[in-house]
Amino acid sequence: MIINGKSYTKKIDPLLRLIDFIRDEAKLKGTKEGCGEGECGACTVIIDGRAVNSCLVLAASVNGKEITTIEGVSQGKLHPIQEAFIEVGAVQCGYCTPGMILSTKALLDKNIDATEEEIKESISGNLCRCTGYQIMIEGIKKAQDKLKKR
Amino acid sequence: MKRKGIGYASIFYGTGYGNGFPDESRATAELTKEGQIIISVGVSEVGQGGLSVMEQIAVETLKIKKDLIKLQYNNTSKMRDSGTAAASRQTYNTGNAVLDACRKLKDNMNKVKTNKNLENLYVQMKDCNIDTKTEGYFKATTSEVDLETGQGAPYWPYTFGVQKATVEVDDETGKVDIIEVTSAFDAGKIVNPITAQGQIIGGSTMGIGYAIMEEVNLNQGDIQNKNFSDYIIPTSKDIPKYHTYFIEDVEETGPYGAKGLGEPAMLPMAPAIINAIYDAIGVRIYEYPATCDRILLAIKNKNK
Amino acid sequence: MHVKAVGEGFIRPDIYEKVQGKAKYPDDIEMEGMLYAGVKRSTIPYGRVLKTNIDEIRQMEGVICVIDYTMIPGAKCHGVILKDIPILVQDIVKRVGDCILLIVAKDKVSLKKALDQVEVEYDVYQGVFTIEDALKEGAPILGDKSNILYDIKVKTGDIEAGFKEADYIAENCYHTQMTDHAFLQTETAVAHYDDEGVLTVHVATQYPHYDREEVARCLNIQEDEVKIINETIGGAFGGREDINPQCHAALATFITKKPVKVVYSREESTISRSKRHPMEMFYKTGVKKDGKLCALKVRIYGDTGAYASWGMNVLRKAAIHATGPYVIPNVDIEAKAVYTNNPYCGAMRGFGAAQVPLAYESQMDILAEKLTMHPLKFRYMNAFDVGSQTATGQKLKSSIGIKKCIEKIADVNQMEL
Amino acid sequence: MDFYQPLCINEVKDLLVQSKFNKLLAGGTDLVLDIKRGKINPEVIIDINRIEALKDIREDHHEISIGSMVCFSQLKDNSLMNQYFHSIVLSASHMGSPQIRNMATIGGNIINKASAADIIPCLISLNAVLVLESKDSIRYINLETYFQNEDWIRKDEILTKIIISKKNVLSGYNKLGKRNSLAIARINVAVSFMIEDKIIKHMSICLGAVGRYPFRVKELEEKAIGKTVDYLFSEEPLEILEQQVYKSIKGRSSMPFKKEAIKGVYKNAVMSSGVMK
Repeated sequence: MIINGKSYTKKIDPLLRLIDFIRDEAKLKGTKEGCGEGECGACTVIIDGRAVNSCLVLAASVNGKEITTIEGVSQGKLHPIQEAFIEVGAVQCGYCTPGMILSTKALLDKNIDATEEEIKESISGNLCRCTGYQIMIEGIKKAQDKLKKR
Repeated sequence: MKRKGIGYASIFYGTGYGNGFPDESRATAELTKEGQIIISVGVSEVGQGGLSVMEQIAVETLKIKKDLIKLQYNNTSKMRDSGTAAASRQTYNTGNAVLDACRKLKDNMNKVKTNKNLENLYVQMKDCNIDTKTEGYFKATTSEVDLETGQGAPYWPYTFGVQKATVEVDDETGKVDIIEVTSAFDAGKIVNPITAQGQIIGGSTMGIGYAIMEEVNLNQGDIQNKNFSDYIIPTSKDIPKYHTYFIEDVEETGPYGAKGLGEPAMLPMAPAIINAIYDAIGVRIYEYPATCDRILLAIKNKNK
Repeated sequence: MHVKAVGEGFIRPDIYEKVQGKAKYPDDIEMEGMLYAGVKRSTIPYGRVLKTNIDEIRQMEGVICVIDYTMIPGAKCHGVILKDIPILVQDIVKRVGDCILLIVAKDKVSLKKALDQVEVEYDVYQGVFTIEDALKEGAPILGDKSNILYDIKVKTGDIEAGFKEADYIAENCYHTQMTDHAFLQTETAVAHYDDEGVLTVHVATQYPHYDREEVARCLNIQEDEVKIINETIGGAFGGREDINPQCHAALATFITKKPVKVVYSREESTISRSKRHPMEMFYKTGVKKDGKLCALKVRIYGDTGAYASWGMNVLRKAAIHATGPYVIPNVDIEAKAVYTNNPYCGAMRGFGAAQVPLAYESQMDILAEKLTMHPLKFRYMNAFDVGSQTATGQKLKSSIGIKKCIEKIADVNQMEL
Repeated sequence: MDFYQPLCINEVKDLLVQSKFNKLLAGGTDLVLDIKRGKINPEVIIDINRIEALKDIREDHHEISIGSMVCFSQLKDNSLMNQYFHSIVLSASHMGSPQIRNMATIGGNIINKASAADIIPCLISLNAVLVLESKDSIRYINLETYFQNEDWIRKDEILTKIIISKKNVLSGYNKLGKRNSLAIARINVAVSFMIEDKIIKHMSICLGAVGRYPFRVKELEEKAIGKTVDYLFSEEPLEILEQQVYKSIKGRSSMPFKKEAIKGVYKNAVMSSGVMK
C-alpha cells in the first residue's frame, strides 16, 4: 500500500486493521485511536480522496491503494488548513486534530466553496471533547480563504 | 411543531482547592548562559492553554521576546511542584508563582547595567554574584469551614458567568436543538482571549451534553454504555452559534488581575437550557439529561 | 523595551506539533524490548475474591509474569485523600472494575489472550446501588463505620423566620446524572528505567508530582528514585487526577526490569476512571414580594460510589455553592456523600458546583414567574456584589463581576434591568 | 486464515461454495468490529470491495437497480436517487457520519439486519426487491418478505443488487436520534405516496426501530387510499401508529415514549416527502 506517497510492502495478518498497520508497521504515530469502533474519527485517514475511519478498515483490503495520513498533509511546509487552525486557535488537547484536519482536507479538496452547513457536516464524524467545534469551523473557513488565494 | 424558548442562568465558582488546603504552586525562572530564559513549572497542559498563559505572564513580566523563553513543564525531576491542573487554579495559582519567579529574576537582571544582550547580562550577573535562577512561590488564602455551620472563607477568588440560551423544542418528538448562546463571564483579566474563548465554547458544549445527552447507565453498578456509540456527547451538528463576552473585573491578588476559568465555563449552560425548554413548551424538567423521552412524556403528562 | 503579552491572543506554543500529528501522547512511545501489561478487573460489584487461576495464566505462552497484591512492595492502595483504592485487590472488590491481577506479556496479542483466560471465583455479596438503599438500616457498610463518607452543613440566619417572611415559596426535588469525562485519549502509561537507573513513567496526567508520590509509595522507594514524564495530554476534565495505569506500569517494570506499556481500550477507560457524582437535591426557596430572596433550605445527597476519591471535597463544594451567586440571609444547607457499589465518583469539571445550578437556577426561574418578574432582572436584584456576604459568612472583597455579566447579557439583548 | 479479493461475482460464488466458515467483507463497518470484539472468527474472508459490477446504480425502463456495494455517500449524491427516491437520499444523508457513509454499503446494511438500520424502512416502503445469487441459483425476494419470513440469505449466496420500481412516487423519511450526527435511530419512518389531484392513490409506510425488524403499517396504507392528503395529518393515522407501536414493543421501557414520538416522526417524514405541496 502507498502511504503519503511511500510504498509499503509487507506480509500481514489479514485481520490487521489499517490503523495498526499505520501506527505499528509504518510507524506513523499521528493517526490516533480514540474508540476503535468508528465513532470518534480520531483515526480518520483519506483513501482515494475519501475520509474513512482507519480502525474499521482491514489493511489487507486497501492493498495497493493511496492513503493520506496527517504526516502526508504537511510535506515540507504546513498546509493552509494547519496554518488556519494555528492562527484561530482551533486546537486544545490536540488528540482529535489530525483526524479533524483530514476530514477537512477531504472536504476542501472536493469542495472549496463548502458552506458552513457543509463544513459542520464534514467534521460531524470527528468528536472533539475540548473545543466545542466553533473555532474549528472558523479555522476551516479561514483555510478556504487561504486555499482560494493560492 | 418546533417551539422556540429562551433561558438564562448565572453561576459562581470558587476556584482553587479551597477550605484551607495548602494550595501551593512553585516555579523557577532561570537565565542561561546561552541567553535563554527557562521557566520551569509543573503546569499540565491538558488542552486548556496553560502553557500559553505561563509564557505570556513570563513575557509580560520579564519584558523580553517570546522566542527567548523556554518552558520546562513535563519532567518531575526537573521542575517544581505546581499542584494539579484542576480546580481552575493554574492561571491564578501557578500564574502567580511564575509571576513571582519572573519578578525576582527581573529584579536581579536590573541590578546590572548592560546592553540588551541576555548572554552578556548572564556573564555580568555571574561576575557580580547575582542569582540567575529565582524561585517563585504562591499559596492561595482560604480557610477551613466548620462542618456544623459551614462558616468560613472556603474559596478565593470567585469566577462568575451568565448565559442566555435560545433553544428549539419539537413538541411532538421532544427533540431539543440549541440555536444560539450568549455568554458573559468574569474571570478577571483575560490573559489570552483566544484560549479563554476556547474554554467558554468548549465548556458550554460539554454543558449541552450534560443538559440533554449524557448519562452513564448502570445496572447493578455495571456501566452499560462504555463506548462512544452509546455514551453520547455533542457533535459539530449539535452546537449553537456562540457569542462570548468577558467582563474583566480585575482581581487584585491574581497575576495581572486574572482568575480561573476552565470549570466555570461549563456551569451555566445546562440550567440555561432547562430554563429555555420551559420557556418553549411550558414544561419544566427537573433532571438531567433532558432527553426527548423525558420531555415528550412530561408534555404528555401536562396535557392529561 | 515595550512588550505586551497579557491580554494578547498569543499562539499557544503546543499547537504547531498538534496540527502536524507530531505531539507525542503516551501511546506513541515505543521502546526496544517493550512488554505489554494489563489488568484483569472484577466483573462483580461487591464480593470477596476466593481464588484465581493465576498459576495457569503464568504458564501461558507469551506471559512474562502475573502480579497479584502480594507482590506489591509498598502501599497496596492509592487515593487523592483517603488511600482506599486497591492497586490490586487483596480480597474484597467493591465495584465492577476493581483490579485483581496484573499480567505482563511479550506482546499485545499474548496479553489479550491471557486476560481472556483469567478466571476469578468470587463469594458474591449483595451490593447497594442507590443512595436510599445505602442509607437504610442494615445496609452493608462500605465505608469505615457507615456509608456516609462526608456530611457538611452550612447555616446562617434563622431559617424558620426566613420562610415566615416569604411571600412565595418554591419547593422541588432535582436530580443530576452520573457522567463521564469522555476525553478522546484513553489512559496509557509506559514505564522503564532511564540511563541513570531512575524508574520513569511516561503518562498523561493532571498532576505529575502526585503520580510520583503514589508510584514511590507503591514500590516503597524514595520519590527521587521515580520520575514522571508528562507527555501530551489528550483531554482530562478531572478524569486524570486519580491514579489509573501509572502504578501498574511502574510495578511491572519494577518487577521485570523491562520497559512496559499499559494501554486502555475505550471500554476499560470508561470502566476504570472516576465519574461525576449523581446528586439528589431537595430545594425550598423563599422570596419576598419585592423580589428579595429570604430563605433557602437545601438537602443534597451525592452518590460517591465505592471509593472516596474527591467525594468529600465535591459535596463540600456543592454545599458551599448551593445558594447560587445570590445573597440569601437565612440558609440551612446539608450535603452528604454516600458510598455505594457504583463506579467511584471524583473530580470532573465543575466539581460539585456543576450539579447545584440545575436546582438553584430552576428555582430562580420558578420564583421569577411567581413574581411576574423578568428572570434576568430577578437575578440581578439578588446577585452578589462587592461587600456581600455569602452563606458561609465570607465577605466578598473584590472582583465580583456577576452584576456586570448580567448587565452585559441585558445590554446585548437591548433589555432594561 | 485466508483472505481473498475476487474481481468478479462468479469468483465470489465459487469461493462461497468452497469455504465453510467464510465472511464477506463489504464496507467493513460491522465486520471489523465483530472481529475485534471476538464475536466472529472466520476462516476465510472474501473481500468484495474490488468488484466494480457491484458498485453501479443503473436505470432501466421500469426500474432502478442499486449494486449491493454502493456506499451511502454514493447513494446520497447519486442523480438517479435524487431524481426518484427522495427518502433514500434523506436516509443516506443522516446515516452515521461522513466517514461511515464513505465505507458502509447498502448491501451490508441489509444483510446485517440491524433493527435501527437507516435505509431499510425506505427500501421496504419503496417495495424493493433483493437479488440473491449463488453458483446455481438466483432468487428475487421482496425485502419486506425477507424480514417477515426471516428468509435469510444462504451461506452460498451473495446479495448482488437491490431493485426498485421506478413508479412516480413521492417519498420521505425522518429519523429521531439522540444527537444530530453519529446517531442511531431511536425511531425512523419512511413513507411513499402516489398522489393524483391531491387524492392518495397509494401509500406505503414503514417504521423502524420499534420492533425486531422494520415493518409496514398496512392498516394505515389501506385507510389512506382515496382520501385527500389532509387525511394524513388527521387523528386517525396518528392513533393507528400509536396502536401499532404499542403492540409491537409492549414490554419495553421505551414504549410509552415511542408510541408518542412516532406521531411526530411520522409527520416529519410525511412533510419531507413534499406531499403537502
